[in-house]
Amino acid sequence: MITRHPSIIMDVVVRIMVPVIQIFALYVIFHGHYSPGGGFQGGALLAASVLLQRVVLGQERSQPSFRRGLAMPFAITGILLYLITGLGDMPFGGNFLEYDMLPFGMAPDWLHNTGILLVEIGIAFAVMGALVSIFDELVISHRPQSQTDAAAGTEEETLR
Amino acid sequence: MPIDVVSPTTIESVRPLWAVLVSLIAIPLIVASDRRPNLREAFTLVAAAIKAVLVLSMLPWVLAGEQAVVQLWEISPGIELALRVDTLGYVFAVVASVLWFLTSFYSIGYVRGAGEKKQTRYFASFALCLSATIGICFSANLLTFVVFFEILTLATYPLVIHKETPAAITAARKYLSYTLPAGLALLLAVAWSVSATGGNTDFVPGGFLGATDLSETSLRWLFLLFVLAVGVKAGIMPLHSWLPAAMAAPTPVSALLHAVAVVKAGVFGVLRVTGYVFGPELLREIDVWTVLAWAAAITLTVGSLLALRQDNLKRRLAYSTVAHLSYIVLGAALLTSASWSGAVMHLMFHATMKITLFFCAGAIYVRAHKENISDMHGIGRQMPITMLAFAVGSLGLAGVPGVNGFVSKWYLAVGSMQADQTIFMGLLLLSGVLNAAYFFPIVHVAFFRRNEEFDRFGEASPLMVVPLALTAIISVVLGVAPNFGVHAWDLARSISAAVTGGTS
Amino acid sequence: MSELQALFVDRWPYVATSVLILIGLWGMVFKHNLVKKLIGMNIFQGAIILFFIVHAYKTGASVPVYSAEVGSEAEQYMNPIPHGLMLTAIVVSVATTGVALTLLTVIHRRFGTLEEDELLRRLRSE
Amino acid sequence: MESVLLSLAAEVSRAPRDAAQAFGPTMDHQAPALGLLVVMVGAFLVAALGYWKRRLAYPATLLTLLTFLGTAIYGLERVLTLGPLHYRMAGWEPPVGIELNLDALSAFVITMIALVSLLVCVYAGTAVRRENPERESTFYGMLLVMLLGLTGMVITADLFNLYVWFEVSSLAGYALMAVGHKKAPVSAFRYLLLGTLGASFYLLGVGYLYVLTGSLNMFDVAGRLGELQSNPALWISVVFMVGGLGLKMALFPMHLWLPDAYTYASSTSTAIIAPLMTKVSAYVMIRVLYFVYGHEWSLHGAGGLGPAITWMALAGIVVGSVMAIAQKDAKRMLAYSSIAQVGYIGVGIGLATPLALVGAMLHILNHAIMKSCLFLVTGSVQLQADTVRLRDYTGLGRRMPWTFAAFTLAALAMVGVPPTNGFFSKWYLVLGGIAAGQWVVVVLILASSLLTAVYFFRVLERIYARPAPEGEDGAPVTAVVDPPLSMRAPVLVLGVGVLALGLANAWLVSTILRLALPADLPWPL
Repeated sequence: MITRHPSIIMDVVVRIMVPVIQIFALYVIFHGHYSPGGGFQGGALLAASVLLQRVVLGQERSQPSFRRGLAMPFAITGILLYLITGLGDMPFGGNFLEYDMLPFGMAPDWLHNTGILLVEIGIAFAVMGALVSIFDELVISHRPQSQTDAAAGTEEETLR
Repeated sequence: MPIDVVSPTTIESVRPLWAVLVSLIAIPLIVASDRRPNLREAFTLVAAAIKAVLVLSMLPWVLAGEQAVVQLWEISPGIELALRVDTLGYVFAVVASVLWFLTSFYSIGYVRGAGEKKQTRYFASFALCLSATIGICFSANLLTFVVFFEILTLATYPLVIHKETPAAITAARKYLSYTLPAGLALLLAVAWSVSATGGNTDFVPGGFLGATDLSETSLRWLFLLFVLAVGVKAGIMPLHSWLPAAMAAPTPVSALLHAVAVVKAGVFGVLRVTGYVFGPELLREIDVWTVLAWAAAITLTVGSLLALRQDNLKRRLAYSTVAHLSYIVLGAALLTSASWSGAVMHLMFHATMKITLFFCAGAIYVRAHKENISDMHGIGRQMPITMLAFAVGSLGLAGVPGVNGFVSKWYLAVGSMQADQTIFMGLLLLSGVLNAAYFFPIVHVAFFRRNEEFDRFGEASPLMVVPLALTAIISVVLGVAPNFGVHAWDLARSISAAVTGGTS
Repeated sequence: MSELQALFVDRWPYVATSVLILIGLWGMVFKHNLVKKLIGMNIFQGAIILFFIVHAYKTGASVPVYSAEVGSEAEQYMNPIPHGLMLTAIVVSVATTGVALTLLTVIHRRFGTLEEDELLRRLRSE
Repeated sequence: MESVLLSLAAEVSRAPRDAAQAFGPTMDHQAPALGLLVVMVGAFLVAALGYWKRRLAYPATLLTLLTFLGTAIYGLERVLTLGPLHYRMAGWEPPVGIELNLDALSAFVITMIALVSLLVCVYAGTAVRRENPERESTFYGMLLVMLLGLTGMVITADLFNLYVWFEVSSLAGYALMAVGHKKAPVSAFRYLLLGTLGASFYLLGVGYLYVLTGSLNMFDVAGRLGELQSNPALWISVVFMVGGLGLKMALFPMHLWLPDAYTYASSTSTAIIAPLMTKVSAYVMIRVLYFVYGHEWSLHGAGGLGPAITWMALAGIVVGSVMAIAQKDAKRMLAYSSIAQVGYIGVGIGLATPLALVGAMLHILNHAIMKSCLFLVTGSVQLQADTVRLRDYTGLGRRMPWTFAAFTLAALAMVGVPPTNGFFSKWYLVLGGIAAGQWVVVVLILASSLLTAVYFFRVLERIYARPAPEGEDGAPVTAVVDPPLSMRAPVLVLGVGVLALGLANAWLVSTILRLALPADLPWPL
């Protein structure tokens, strides 16, 4: 579906852009809890950095920097992180996602910041993994259908 | 013997519940023994015997004015699924359960003799019908009544469609297209009553709707709905035409269900509605009893006339049933003590006579494969017992003294005099003549015409002949001594005393 | 100023979102290409997102991020809640679009077309 | 039986209605969130385990749903004992934070979701393995995500959050519906467009409401509507919301997406989507109209939507039934009958009397049970006999006796024969209609069940009273038998459930649904 553009200018631009985007993504993720930003946006930016390579360099040449099979594990790890943080406080009397109750032995405001950071990282991973896998599945259209549905599957998980 | 109106005492007992459940419990056993017909029939017979014994065992209570009550659980907030054995319900229950026992023997002979298929389904549906019928008898309130009434509607469907011929399928469709709307009318009527009374719809002799604040117009509509609802099964014209069509069913079905259980459930419904829901006073006040009485009077006349025209024996019997059901409806509608006694007695007595006739028709069909009267010349010489029983039934239905039909008709006639409605008495007499006109020719051709074709096959199997002889004998015995056995006479008079407040 | 004028002058953002909603609906109903229908749906969703955002706007207020210069008066900031909500709504609409595109690729692979008329013809001939 | 009921009733009456919650580390206080979290974790586990080893997906799903049912029943029991439970997500106080609200109504609907999904899932174990084995883990993942969305919709007390759950469940639903018949993706896409349209209209309604009240919490909004009732914008908001929800609920004339979607989806997907998706939308409609806007305004008063909803629903009943009569495809017939049955719920909502509302709530459960049973039967026939045409159902009653015994029970319930549960839904609707004095509506409700009778008795007649086609040697053309126990058992449980729910309906109504009524519609009997 997508053909590679054999242009050295594009290649070089991508090489410069990708680290910048990724650094920015991390910035967005880490600032999510007290300024605009957060896991969704950061995750989308991370995914964009991968997708840029996919689009410009082509499927094959972009594999080394982020292999296709990595997308799902990324998403799963992200959700796992989110769930552990969210549920982790419940045995200690908190509500779901009430980080103040996490048993980390920190001051409450620090706990709060740490908790939300963990959640944001989780979300970022999940969003990135999901978006990349959707792209991969959509692009490779001549595969068994099950894969396409799997792509649809991961999307909703990002919503959580 | 003077009848005192005693206020009934209530006793807690699960016996009525078992009477309902016994045939229900038999169903899985019947279905499970699909491959072993003898075992299957044994289950049917045992269930029928237990049911009859259970019902008969409650007779002393009923005679003593005690009502057995079973309160199950609520099926709608404030309304319980409850059974109560009052006298009227008991009368119907006795008829249905005892005749089921006889019909079970007859059925076995019939389905084997006629080589019917899917006998398991047949016996299972039959058992379900009987559970529903006994449930109708013992229903303590309107909602319980609706539940069993609709179960009966649906349980009869497989029996009507049993032969699976195009005619049977058409008949079954016709049956549903009459009874399902009737069920909906009943639902609406009951829902209306429930919202008028606030939930308590227990049957009370003399009615309970009088105590509500429904306007006269509403009450008239409500009565119309009730009559439409139960009138279909009771075969009131013009709601009757499913009944002749349903003769497509095997004869035992016609015999028990279309002469006793199903149609009598409709008539029983009429009795319940007029006597126990509205009550004579209220009906006189809102002045609708004449409508019902005229509908019944027209039905019993026209039904008899139509019966004259039928050549098919079962169809003739069906129209005769339509007419005789309306005797009962007329008795109920006249609201006098004698007419109520007559109606209740006719509920029982018509059953014994008409089932005899149907049994005979079935025996002829199984033995000689004849359905039309014009083909039955001389059959009385080959099947003397059968045709003698037939003659007894015919005499009874025509109202000849000595058979029980006379007793109930007598009371109905007295009732119409009590109500100052001579015209109804005239119609009753006319219908009696018509009964004679359509039954006696059958007896005549059976005994006094000759047909070489029938020279040698004799009676049907004893499984069929014994029941039909028994029902004929019962008819005669009750004609001579109406109080014999289950005290039918006393029961009928105590019911009418409770409902109408007078004695007869 | 008449009421109608007031509607268009004072509340023009609402009018604009309504127009966008209608454009989106028009696309969903009258376009025959399934992708164009999808784009119509996206316009529709976008219009609703704009509707929320427009409501949050206050003339002269700052972005809803605390800063000492602006002060601690709530009046000085725009309402952050619609922005937060719409962030989620955008994610939802992205996900919907994703599922829709997936379906469209499957449809295209099976029936070889995304034009509705042609698709219906091929469906009927199945 | 009776003594148990009595003691339960006594317990309920003793419980303080609005129990002051002691927020502490107790299970009681976590009860509202438990079901949601169980499904959430379960969906993740199934996706992750299924990604790792496909065979693990099914047991994980079953375990999740069992736990879900446990938590749902626990939540219901807690609500009946303690009164409505509220839960603050992440500890934020409403109206800022998202609140979960477990009251009798939501606990009832969640229990229904858990019950139906568990039974369908038991069935799915074998069915999916035979229908499309390579997609097993995806299927179960989607299934749980959909259930998660539905549970969220039921339990949240935040109008916007509801939209998010709405879309979560819908998206998973689209994915589930796209699998099946070859045409399934097309109908799924159409459903997606219309479903998104519905959700967007709902969101627009929420937008108006937010502009008017500045709040999204249902209780908060309900409290602030007092002086706004004459504002036309409020009317616009309720119309948008009802329109959007009506679309998802397939309320006539917004039902057009439904027949294709149900017909072409795989039988297992249909069996889970058909009973749940439209019902939960109906629940949300009850929630919004009765608990947020208040029926006095929205249905009777200036809002005045009651008659409109009632008549749309009645039209749906008639049109759905007539269309069902005309169908030759079993699944399509059931799909149209769903439109009709949703109409009964709509009538109950529109009449706005306590009894009619109870009828609608009861029918949410009742119809879910009947319809999943019926769809599972068509699924079994599809797997065993490879057909969905009604013509080919001829004589199957003898070959698949157990399956069709359940079918018969469910069909009778659809027609409304006592003592099945369908009769009692109608019973309460009729009582409610009489209380409202709406005689025309009452008569139409009853008359429409005749139409239902027409198409179900036609099928029953075909199944039982006609001989199966036979080959030349007199042997059956295909040797069709009942499916294996794992597929038969859920169908039978549902079939018996139809009866059990009918007999126990008064218990349901007086212990649960009576408490689920809004405070301004007190129980009359």
